[in-house]
Amino acid sequence: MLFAELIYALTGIGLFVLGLRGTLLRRSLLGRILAINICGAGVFLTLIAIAYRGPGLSPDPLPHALVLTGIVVAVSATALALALGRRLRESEDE
Amino acid sequence: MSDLIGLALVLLGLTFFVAGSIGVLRLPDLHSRLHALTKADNLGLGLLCTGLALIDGGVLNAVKLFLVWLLVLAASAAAAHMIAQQAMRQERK
Amino acid sequence: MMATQLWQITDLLLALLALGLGWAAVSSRDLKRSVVFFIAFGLLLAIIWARLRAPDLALAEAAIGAGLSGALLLSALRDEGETAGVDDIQRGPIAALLSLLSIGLAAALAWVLVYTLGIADPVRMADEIAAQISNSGVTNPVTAVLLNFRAYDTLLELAVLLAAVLGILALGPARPAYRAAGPLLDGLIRWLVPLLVLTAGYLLWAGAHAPGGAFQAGAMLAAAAVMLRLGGHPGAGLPGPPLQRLLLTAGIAAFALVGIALMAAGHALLQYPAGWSGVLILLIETAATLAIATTLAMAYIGGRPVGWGPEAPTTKTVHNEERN
Amino acid sequence: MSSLPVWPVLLPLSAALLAVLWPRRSAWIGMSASLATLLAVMLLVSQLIDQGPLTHAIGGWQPGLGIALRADSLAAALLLMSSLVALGVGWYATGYFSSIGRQAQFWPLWLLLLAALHAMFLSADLFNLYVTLELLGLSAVALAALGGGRAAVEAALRYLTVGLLGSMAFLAGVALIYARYGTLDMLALAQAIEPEPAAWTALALMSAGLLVKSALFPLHFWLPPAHANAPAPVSAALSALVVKAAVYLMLRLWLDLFAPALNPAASWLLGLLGAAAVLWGSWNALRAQRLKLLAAYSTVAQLGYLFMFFPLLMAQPAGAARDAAFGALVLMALTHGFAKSALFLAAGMIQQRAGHDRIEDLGGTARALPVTTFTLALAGVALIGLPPSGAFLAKWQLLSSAFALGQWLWIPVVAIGSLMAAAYMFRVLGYAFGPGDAVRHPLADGREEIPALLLALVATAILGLGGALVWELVAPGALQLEAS
Repeated sequence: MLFAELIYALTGIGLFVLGLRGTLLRRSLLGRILAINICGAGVFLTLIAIAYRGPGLSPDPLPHALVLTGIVVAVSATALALALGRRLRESEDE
Repeated sequence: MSDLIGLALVLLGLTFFVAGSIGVLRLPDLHSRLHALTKADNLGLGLLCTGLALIDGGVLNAVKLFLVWLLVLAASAAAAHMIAQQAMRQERK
Repeated sequence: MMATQLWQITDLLLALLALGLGWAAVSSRDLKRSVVFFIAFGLLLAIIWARLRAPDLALAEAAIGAGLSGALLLSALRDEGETAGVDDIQRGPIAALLSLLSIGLAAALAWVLVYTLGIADPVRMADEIAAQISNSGVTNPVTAVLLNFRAYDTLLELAVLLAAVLGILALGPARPAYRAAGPLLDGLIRWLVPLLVLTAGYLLWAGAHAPGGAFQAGAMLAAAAVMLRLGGHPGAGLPGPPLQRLLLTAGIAAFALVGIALMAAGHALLQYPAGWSGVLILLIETAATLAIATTLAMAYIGGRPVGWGPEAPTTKTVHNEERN
Repeated sequence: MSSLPVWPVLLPLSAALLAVLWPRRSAWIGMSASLATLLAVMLLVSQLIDQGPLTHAIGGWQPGLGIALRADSLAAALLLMSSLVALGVGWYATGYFSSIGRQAQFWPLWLLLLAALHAMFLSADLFNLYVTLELLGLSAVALAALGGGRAAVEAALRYLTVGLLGSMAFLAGVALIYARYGTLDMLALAQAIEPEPAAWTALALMSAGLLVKSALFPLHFWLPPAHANAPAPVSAALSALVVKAAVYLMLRLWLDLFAPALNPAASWLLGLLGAAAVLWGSWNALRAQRLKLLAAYSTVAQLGYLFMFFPLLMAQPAGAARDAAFGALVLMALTHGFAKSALFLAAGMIQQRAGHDRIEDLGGTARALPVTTFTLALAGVALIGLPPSGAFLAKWQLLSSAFALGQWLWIPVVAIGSLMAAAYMFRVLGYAFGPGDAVRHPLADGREEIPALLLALVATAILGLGGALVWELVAPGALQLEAS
């Protein structure tokens, strides 16, 4: 087990839990969206950490592709959530 | 030899970044903070890019690094201008 | 020896900084601060991707994770106006209990992960991908996975993007435009937009053999659109609605048409014939780049542009069933 | 290699594109695609009956490196249900959404949702499942918000955040599986997974994510507002199909993939939560003031029954008894799918005609909308579990398995749950048949009433009388991924 792999994988877990807790504790939509994104980033970091195989070997490209997919999915969800939030505010003003 | 000079330039560049960051934290008002940040970062990045180009040695990468510096320069000038403008608008209110 | 230790110190610093920024973003009561911390977190993540030898991700994260998400969040903050700012974060015994549970969960997950990495085989899929990459039509392994080995995931991912933007379009008209930019910003935009388009073209082309590809290129184009909109162009440089519809669907359409054509020729879905992989991948990626760029740009605009096809009645006059 | 598994995904997906391109023709495109999809599913089922499970390796790559689609009998049964329900719901929607603008908003999202569902039923790859979950989630949220009203948007937002958290937990489990076993292909994983911390933790994470999405008590809080405030065709699809998708994945994980790594006792937790869901959901349905809210709480309760099957299935060795219980579970899920979609469509009908869906003010509905009221009654028969509905057979089998295994606890729950279901359905019918003039605009156009009625008939009569066929299709070999 490599030092870097271990450190970043554990950091990923930390971010995952941090995001989870934040989503449950925050009240505002924007804060929740941020927290969910951090939560996802934690999972991504763990995946990329286990793909890393040291300076001599090229890393495992499969998790890289998965995380790239995940990043795009995350931004889609963020955009939809923010648009829903805006619609909600407008309907409160009406 | 060029490696050593390059390294020295990189380190010098980094001290400018540190100075700029301290400036942002310590200076009293927005305008002087902006001044510290943009001046120090632009100069710091210039030194950093030059240093990296020397260490790398290739011409193509040197051109790329120069372009990076140019882009950041343009962006930070525009950003600083807009922040200052907005601040002035708010002060006038 | 010295170098190893330096790397370890760097890793520790980056990891701690990531945790610190993540913490600051989720626990700051001031939402403006949260968003700024989040953008910084995204940029730091891009550095970490580069450190872990994932340059494709570093590009995508900087452009999408930090850049576009950041732009979306900042616009949302602006829309909320003066009321935005302070978030009510739950406190008290429930929050304390939740924090305690979080610590327990993190510890349990960490133990399982360390234990698992101790016994797992670190080769995983890497060798098989390396063995087959010469048959994939490209030499960048990440592109090979995204556009060939697991192209079906990418197809469905484009559908996710489409679903999100259709949902946004259904919610209402576009956000009001920004006021026209001053001469300085205008000059910068004039200068940057062509550069971004050029970079997008390069990334699309380079994706076959170097870091880059449809997603990074699409994000660059979308960034150009965001710049244009911020500079006071309400349409963000997009073409008219009929063409927008075509562009939104272009990525999935290219996938589907190539897939169906290949099946008609007796292949499996998306089984590229030998020698054709490179060309077909570039074709699909070009269409996907345009689709991704249009989708992200329209998501940023945040609603139906003027002249977007048959209008649904507004909320006030809708069916009875929607009034509760 | 069969190319049939591709079409149930590709047809609705391509149609979604066409519906975006030709918004004025979207209803026509959508209905043609729904018919074509049903046809493709029927071909798939007939080939499956002849040849056993079908596989399609996408890109021609071997699974693991690539992604395979796989249609076994469980997947086929659910595909059949979803394409039939989709046809009924789509037919109804052509009349329900009055303006072309609404139609043009509904159809592309609806077709994407259908593609996501079918992709999920057919996927044999864990990460691909994550992508289908997200596609399903985002299109469902967008559809739920189509009403645009305050309550609908608020419910959709909560639905979205909860769903995203669920997906993240699922993805974390997938990451752990890949870290340990080095593959995402479910056939290979079924061989490789062992009883060890990585497998247990991954299952816990993925199950937590899926339980949120399948709204198992006490994680059901998001479901009633989202399902009750969406436009009626969307509510029907959400309740009948979308929550079922998460239950389907739970089945795959617990009974197929992780079965060798599990202690059967772990499934008691699911069973107990299921029992609580039956009681809690039924109680709230009984107290609901609005018909659509009643239908949504009834979904919470009916999902509970499905989870009560888990401890029964896990406690039995492979064999005829277990196959029978499994067949009953599938029959229960199918019956609920048809009955609940019919109930929501009928409720939408009443809401449109009466201007509201307050149960106590529904007097006179039976006179003005006889076919719709009959549909309500038929759906009620299936939800209560009276003969000849499919649910009757399923509950019967549930009880007899519980007797045989000595798991006495489930017996009173089934009895009480059924009585409560009878109470809440008869309450609605009582008001509907009572005096009053709730519905002032009698029906001019019959096409909206027919699909709901047909769906209810499938639930009550066809699945009940033809239950044996479902059994035969589903039972043998459905639970042996590794053996096939």
